[in-house]
Amino acid sequence: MIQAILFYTFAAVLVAAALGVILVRNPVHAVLLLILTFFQSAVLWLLAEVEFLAIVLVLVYVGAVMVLFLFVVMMLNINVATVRGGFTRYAPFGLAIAALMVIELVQVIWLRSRVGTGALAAGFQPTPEGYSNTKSLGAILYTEHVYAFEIAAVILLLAIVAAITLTMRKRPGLKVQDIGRQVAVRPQDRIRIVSMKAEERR
Amino acid sequence: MSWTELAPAAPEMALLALICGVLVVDLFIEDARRGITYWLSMGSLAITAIVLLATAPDSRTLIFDGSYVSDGLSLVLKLSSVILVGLSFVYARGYLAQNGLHKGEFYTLGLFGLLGMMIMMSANSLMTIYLGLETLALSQYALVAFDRNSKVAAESAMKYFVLGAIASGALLYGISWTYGVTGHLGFDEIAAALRADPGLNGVPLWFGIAFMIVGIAFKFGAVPFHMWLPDVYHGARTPVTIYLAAAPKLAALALVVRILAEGLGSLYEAWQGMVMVLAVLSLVIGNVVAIAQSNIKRMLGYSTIAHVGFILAAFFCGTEQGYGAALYYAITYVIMAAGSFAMVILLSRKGYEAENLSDFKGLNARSPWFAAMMLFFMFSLTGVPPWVGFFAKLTAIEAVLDAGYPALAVLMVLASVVGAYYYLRVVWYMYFDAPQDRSVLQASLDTRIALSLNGLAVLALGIVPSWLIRVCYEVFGALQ
Amino acid sequence: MMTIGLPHYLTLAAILFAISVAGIFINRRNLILLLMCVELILLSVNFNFIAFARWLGDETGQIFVFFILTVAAAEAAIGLAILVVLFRTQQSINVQELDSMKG
Amino acid sequence: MDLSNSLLSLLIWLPIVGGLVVLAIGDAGDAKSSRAGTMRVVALASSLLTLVAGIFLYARFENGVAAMQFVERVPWVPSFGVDYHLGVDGISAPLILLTVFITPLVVIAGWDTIKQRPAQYFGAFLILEGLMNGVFAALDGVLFYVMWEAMLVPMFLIIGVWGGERRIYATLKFFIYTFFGSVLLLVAFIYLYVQAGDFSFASFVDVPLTLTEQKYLFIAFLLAFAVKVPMWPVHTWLPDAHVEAPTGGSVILAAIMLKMGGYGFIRISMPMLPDASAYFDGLMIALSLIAIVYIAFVALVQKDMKKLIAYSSIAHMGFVTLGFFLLWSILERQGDVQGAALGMTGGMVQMVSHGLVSGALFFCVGVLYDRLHSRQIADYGGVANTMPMFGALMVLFAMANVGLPGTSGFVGEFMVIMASFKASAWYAFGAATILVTGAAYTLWLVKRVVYGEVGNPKVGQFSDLNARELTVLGVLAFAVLLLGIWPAPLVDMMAASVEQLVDQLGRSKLAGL
Amino acid sequence: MQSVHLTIVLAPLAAAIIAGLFGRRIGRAGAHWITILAVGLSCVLSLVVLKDLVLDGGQPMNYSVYTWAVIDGLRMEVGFLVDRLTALMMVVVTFVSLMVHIYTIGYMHDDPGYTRFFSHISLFTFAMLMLVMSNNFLQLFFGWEAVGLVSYLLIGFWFRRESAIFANLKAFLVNRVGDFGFMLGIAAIVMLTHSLDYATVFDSAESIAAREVSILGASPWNAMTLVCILLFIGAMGKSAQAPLHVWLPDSMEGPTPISALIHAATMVTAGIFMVARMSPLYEYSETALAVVLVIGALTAFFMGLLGIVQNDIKRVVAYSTLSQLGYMTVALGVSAYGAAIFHLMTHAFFKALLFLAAGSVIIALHHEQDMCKMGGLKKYMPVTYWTALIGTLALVGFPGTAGFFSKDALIEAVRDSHWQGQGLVYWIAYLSVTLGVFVTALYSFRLLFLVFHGEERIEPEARAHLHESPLVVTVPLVLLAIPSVVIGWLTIEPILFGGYFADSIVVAERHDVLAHLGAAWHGGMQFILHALQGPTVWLAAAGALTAWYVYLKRPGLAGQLRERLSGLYNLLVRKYYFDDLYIKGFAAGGVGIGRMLWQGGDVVLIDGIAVNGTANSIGRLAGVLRRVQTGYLYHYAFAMIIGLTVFLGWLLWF
Repeated sequence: MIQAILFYTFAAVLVAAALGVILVRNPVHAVLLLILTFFQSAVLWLLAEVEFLAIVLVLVYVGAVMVLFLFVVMMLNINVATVRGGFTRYAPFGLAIAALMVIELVQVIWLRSRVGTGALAAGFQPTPEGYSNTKSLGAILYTEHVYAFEIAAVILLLAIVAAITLTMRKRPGLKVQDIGRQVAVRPQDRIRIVSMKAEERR
Repeated sequence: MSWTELAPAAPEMALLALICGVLVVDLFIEDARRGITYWLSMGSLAITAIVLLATAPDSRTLIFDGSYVSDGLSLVLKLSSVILVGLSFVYARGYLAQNGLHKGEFYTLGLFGLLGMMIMMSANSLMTIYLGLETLALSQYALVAFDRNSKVAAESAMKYFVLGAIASGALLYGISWTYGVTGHLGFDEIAAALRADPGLNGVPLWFGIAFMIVGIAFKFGAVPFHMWLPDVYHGARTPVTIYLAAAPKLAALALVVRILAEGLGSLYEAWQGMVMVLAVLSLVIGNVVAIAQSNIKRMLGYSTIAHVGFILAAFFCGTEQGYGAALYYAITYVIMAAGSFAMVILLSRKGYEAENLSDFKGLNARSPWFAAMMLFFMFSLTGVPPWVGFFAKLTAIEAVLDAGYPALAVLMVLASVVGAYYYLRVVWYMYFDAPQDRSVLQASLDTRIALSLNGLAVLALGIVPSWLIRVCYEVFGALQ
Repeated sequence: MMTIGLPHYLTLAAILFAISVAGIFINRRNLILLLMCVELILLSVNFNFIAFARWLGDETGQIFVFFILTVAAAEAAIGLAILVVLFRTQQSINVQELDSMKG
Repeated sequence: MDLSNSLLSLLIWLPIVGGLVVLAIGDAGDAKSSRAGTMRVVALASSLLTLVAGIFLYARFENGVAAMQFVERVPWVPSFGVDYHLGVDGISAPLILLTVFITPLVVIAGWDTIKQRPAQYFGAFLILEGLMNGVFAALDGVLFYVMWEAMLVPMFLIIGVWGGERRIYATLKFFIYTFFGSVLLLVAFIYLYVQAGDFSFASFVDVPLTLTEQKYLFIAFLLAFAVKVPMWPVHTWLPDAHVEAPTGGSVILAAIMLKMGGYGFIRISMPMLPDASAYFDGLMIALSLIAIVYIAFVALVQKDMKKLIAYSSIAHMGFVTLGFFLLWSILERQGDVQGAALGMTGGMVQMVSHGLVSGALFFCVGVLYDRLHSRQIADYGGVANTMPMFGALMVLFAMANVGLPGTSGFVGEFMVIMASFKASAWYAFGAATILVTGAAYTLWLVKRVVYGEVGNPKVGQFSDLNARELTVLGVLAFAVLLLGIWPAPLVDMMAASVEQLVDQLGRSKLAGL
Repeated sequence: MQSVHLTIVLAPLAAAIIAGLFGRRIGRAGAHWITILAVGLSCVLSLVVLKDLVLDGGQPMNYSVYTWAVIDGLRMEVGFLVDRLTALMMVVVTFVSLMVHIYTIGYMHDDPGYTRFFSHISLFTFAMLMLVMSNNFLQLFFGWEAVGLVSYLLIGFWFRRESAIFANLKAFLVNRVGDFGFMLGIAAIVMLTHSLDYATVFDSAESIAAREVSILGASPWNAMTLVCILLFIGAMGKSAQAPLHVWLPDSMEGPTPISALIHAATMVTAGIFMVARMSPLYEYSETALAVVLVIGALTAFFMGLLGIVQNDIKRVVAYSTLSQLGYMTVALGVSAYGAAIFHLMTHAFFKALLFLAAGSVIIALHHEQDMCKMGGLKKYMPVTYWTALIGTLALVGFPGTAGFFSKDALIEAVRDSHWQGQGLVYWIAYLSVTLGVFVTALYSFRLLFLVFHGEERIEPEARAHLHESPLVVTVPLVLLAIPSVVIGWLTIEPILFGGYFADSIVVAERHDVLAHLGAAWHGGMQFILHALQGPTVWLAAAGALTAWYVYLKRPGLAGQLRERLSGLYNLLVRKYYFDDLYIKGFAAGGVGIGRMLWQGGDVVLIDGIAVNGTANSIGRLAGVLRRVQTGYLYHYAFAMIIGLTVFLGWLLWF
């Protein structure tokens, strides 16, 4: 019962926050609402006894990804006024389509499957005594799923390479110190000894 | 788990190691000597190909707890992809150097993409295939935006990225449902579970399939999930377009075959209808809208959509012949597509992108040989014998008729009649019109050689089609 | 209704999915928002996986979520990088201005 | 090695290789260069060598044998049961002979009149020749289709590059029209393959099919072949293509390419789908008669010489299809098939004869066009005053077109009319109207172009045929007369095969189900 | 004998080829010598053949020369059937042809197309011989068309003249209308007998006559009637029977020797010959014979009337030819085939004579053909005058001349042909031929008087050079005049009543009017005396007198009559409006239909709507569909989501 109250409360906030993300006009607010969404999700995941992922979500998303978003929003310094375009003309129709999709999915979930009916709707299986979510995940992550894990690593490497490729640029006129060159400088590079004919005294 | 056990995965491992090597070496190379990176990348591809052939197991082998499979399909697709990626590198080198874009990252990103494709081709679980897909997709996004000074490139990259993310979201959503209903992610296990409990075959699983099909269709560029394709082909720099148009289509084929045919093959009634809708819409829309294009890259983009319709139509049959035909069609199509996009590179020169159809006017007067090559590509794409495109069409239609869908077969050929018009228009510009621009072609020698070989291959495969058909059909055991 | 289980989580995920998708196609303001919607989609997928994993008592689903988070991070990085490139070339991230290619 | 075993391959590949050599030699961008001269000699030599091979074929051909001769069979795409399977019988051999006979003439006719890219011109024609021989020799569905379609490519270029003002419209129309027809042919072939298990024509003939299947397949074949013949109402590409094509292109188009439609009917539609052919024979006859009657009237009002001859071609090709499809009406009317072979042979002879006659007429127009660069009838008049030799030959070919006995044009028409009366007096009535209408449009053309006072000052300065033109027209005139005076060698060649076909058509395929 | 036959046929062909292809090399003299020698050879050999058959008791020969083609058991061959009918025709053809060849040397003396002309007439001789010597329908049709071709070429010989090339086109087309029927007739025969060979077909005549063919509606046709009428349509074309007669007067655009040879003596009689040859068939169909009779009778009378109002000298003779051909057809219609052939022969001589005489006048007046510009030529051209007079007398049937015997026998035959039983048909035929005699005499003497008598209306410059024609012209005139006088007297008995045609013409017993006449035959003198008791001779005399009165005695009367009877006159001058009907009706109608089918059918319906319409609508569709691709990211996403939603809805609700 308490679980239900908690679920509905957090779920309501989650949905509200998500709606806020797509409806507010200020991008900074949107980012902040997204962070709220993630927090709510983490809570709901905890409710489902998925501790490790709940924590990872907060750490990775709120801690890194959303900061990155904020950083970019700030860096690009978008004028809020110029992006007040509002919604597309057919936004109501679009929302109706989205609603239709929800209806379809919900219908499947609740009415047309074994999932939403009978005993199966009774709730998640209880975890065994002394179960550690993190530990059991770790146990299969490096054995059964080592291949996927390696691929994930490759993806991260790729993301690094790609992000650098796209954003790092050498500006031709940029003035940077090249310490190596500074150290390696030789006197003759700097001073030119000009032999001038001595001026005759008159 | 010993190293010898992992031998089937040696190509991927080797490629990853080589990528890292190239990445590191590239750091120490000056811009003027990027050729070294090119040759290293080509060497990596060669080594990968050799390893691929050397370590290919005789029969279907599973490793990594069943998440990696090495079989005939993976071998054929990987080998073709390696060759096509190499081909796109050859086309790219001269062009990039001419346009001041010659950076090592092009090759490393391309190789990363290849790695992603190989992962997909060998994937035996939804998880691996998703990760491979993302590897490929991320490198593609980066490649499209590769020319940082190009407005259209950035725009198309953004479109590609956002739509691609929606598509992979949909795919994931579908995977989650499939996982939820069957309780498994591995294709073998899913297939086994479906066999064990026919009751699983219901609306929830179909929903999962529908979502996955959205992801798959997006990768192919099938209507109505195709809209990124013309813009991206158009906006990306031409070597990137070649890269995108070629090997990733094979990866998409791997995606659809692995998921729908191998994982959910027993449910083909469920996905057949959707695939057919995609196929029919792609055939019609692709061919019709291509007529209205004046930019050759866009036109070829729509043409790709139309050909995807053919591939999906063959696949739709759900028979071994159908899969074999789809594979054969995909392989031959990407060879033609690579060549036809490369013609744009041939005609381009520093600071001038010959991407308008009118740039082809009078090509016969400027270079009869390359006009003939383009003629080969165009007629092959039309499906006129003796070029290979004809046999591709033949196998696809055979599969459709064999499965008992004559109306679809008729639609396929009628769509190709519509398609003939815009391919012929290129030929007409080349042969019947006077050149607007009489400048000498400036493409580099290796591009010319590669293009010639590519064109001749399109002809040779049409005259001696037997072995490739046999290879493609044997992969699926479609030959008695 | 009172026992919280699989259907509830799935429904929540479905709603999230629809919201994020709608977010992509109904607004024409700002590309960053689209990137955030992408994150929301992945979040909804994660909900699904977690729910199914818990329901099935199978941890593979949770592993998948782990990878999705990884990929999402990488995707975010690349998406933002493209966004930066785009902003540099056209000094705007207005979705409506991304129409130089059409037809 | 016995040459007979690879004679057909030689007929196909010799001109193709010759064409590639011609393309490789090139013309150095100048039609007068010595390189272009060498190229021309090579082109002529290849076409003449092919002609020699064709003569050899004729010499070795055994009359009275219904089976395929000179058979070659090598697996090509074994996974689909596709073979490189060649062979000729009395139906295809005459058409191959026609092809190898006409092509050298085309080469000679284009000798110095083609100024622009001559190497590509000759190369295209030689390759085309090989492919056309391939169509007639192929005994495998895929091989047939490959040749059939590939042929469109050189023709597309010939019309498009060397054609007249509206060449692009014409050539696109030509290509799309014929492509439209032939893709359905492909579908039909594959369907048959799915039923039969391999692509050989023999299997297609043997495989049992229901009447419904046969009907659909027949429609597919019909579209493919009817476009090619062309039959009303899918004929409108032909006048445009003919008008815009260069002389050689028109000649090949009229002389040989149209024959492929007729050949398709007799080699493919009828033996493979006997029951559907019986079912649709009324339609086919109706379309043929419409072509004969309707098109003749249309031809009458043409102002462009080539267009007129093109329409005349359509009308004459109506006899071919009419002759082929008489069998069932004859059977119904008189209870046996006596006379059916007459109609079929008539159709076949008409194809060969029309090849010679319409080819010759297009050459004649080409001769005039080279002098005045106009195809309008109104621009000419009184040509006989300055070009008596030409006038005489033109009248001869016109008379052959009219179907005067003693010329080849008569033979086929006579046989078909004789046979059609056996089917129905009204068929014969419709067919025989060509006696009047054909004479009307052809001789009216002659009257306005050849006869009369010199109509245009430039006509007054025409020079008569040069040696090259005289050779071409003279050879054709000889052939036209020879065939008209003594068609027996040609008819005897066909007899056994036609008889076998008639025999076969009497047997329903439904029995095998 | 076979080699003789072959020589007869091939000699003119060889000469034609040599003169045609190498005319320039062998020169004018070479051309006329070679052709004359060849035709002369044919003529002599034809006489040999005739002698062999008639005097030496030779048997008819029927054999094939070579096989043209054999299909389906249908033998198509080239072969000869030489019997007395053939032999007679061969002699007539080669003799008249020889005369014309010789005459041409003079007539065409100044023409640049001299060698071409000789080549053509030699070729004609070949074609005509092929026609008459044929033993099968295929070759008959070959000859039939080949003479048509040469006729076409020769009418248009002066191809610069618009009227000439109009006339030759018209001649060919009208003939083709006849050939259309002829071809169908042959096809019908092939359908009924599966054979083209005369002998085989004739043998199965009885079985043909027993069959019925349903053509239109419920009432079936007798097969033989169908065959015979179809074949006769061909004869109508070639022998210029109404309503397919319109080409013959126009064919006078050709040089006069041609008019004599082709359009009077030989080619136009091919139809008569053909029907006679087919007598074994016609005898089985009285309906067909009745048709033949009526057509012939109408032609004989009404075409003769037209001759009265013509002013062109050649056209008068041409209409006379039409009328005489009508007479021959009438004879066929009453099964008096022998009489038809007999008249054919005599007519060949005297009509050729008349044409050549007319030609002689024409050259003398430098190609002036209008009779209003002649008159009084008798004193300038005595030979021509006297020969023309002989011809005219023969034509009108002056007792004792060739024309008298043949025509009177013919009219007698008609009078006796009561077996027709159909009163109307009989009376039409009989009245036509009888009144026709008057008409014939009227226009013949009108011509004679206008040209040779009365006042001179000659153009002055022509007058200056006026003189008798050279020997090459007059000798053939004389040579033709002789048989015009005597041949009737000499041959009527053997040909008509002596069973001459026993081997080649079949007449059913009840039709055999000639046998009836033959029973009453008591020699030529008796025949003349008998004729004087009948109306025909007197009608002819009345005609001559009328002509004399109107054109010599009261020259103004003709003009008055013309005004008084302007309606009739116009009808005659406009040739019963046949030309208008054909040219403005059929020809213009055909062009109109063609234009309608072309513009309406091909250009608008097929090309405009179906072909280009489809292409254009696909193009427009492409233009519309590409606008869906707006370039906006959110639209793209929206499309994807709609696609997804539709899939989901489909799975869920359908």
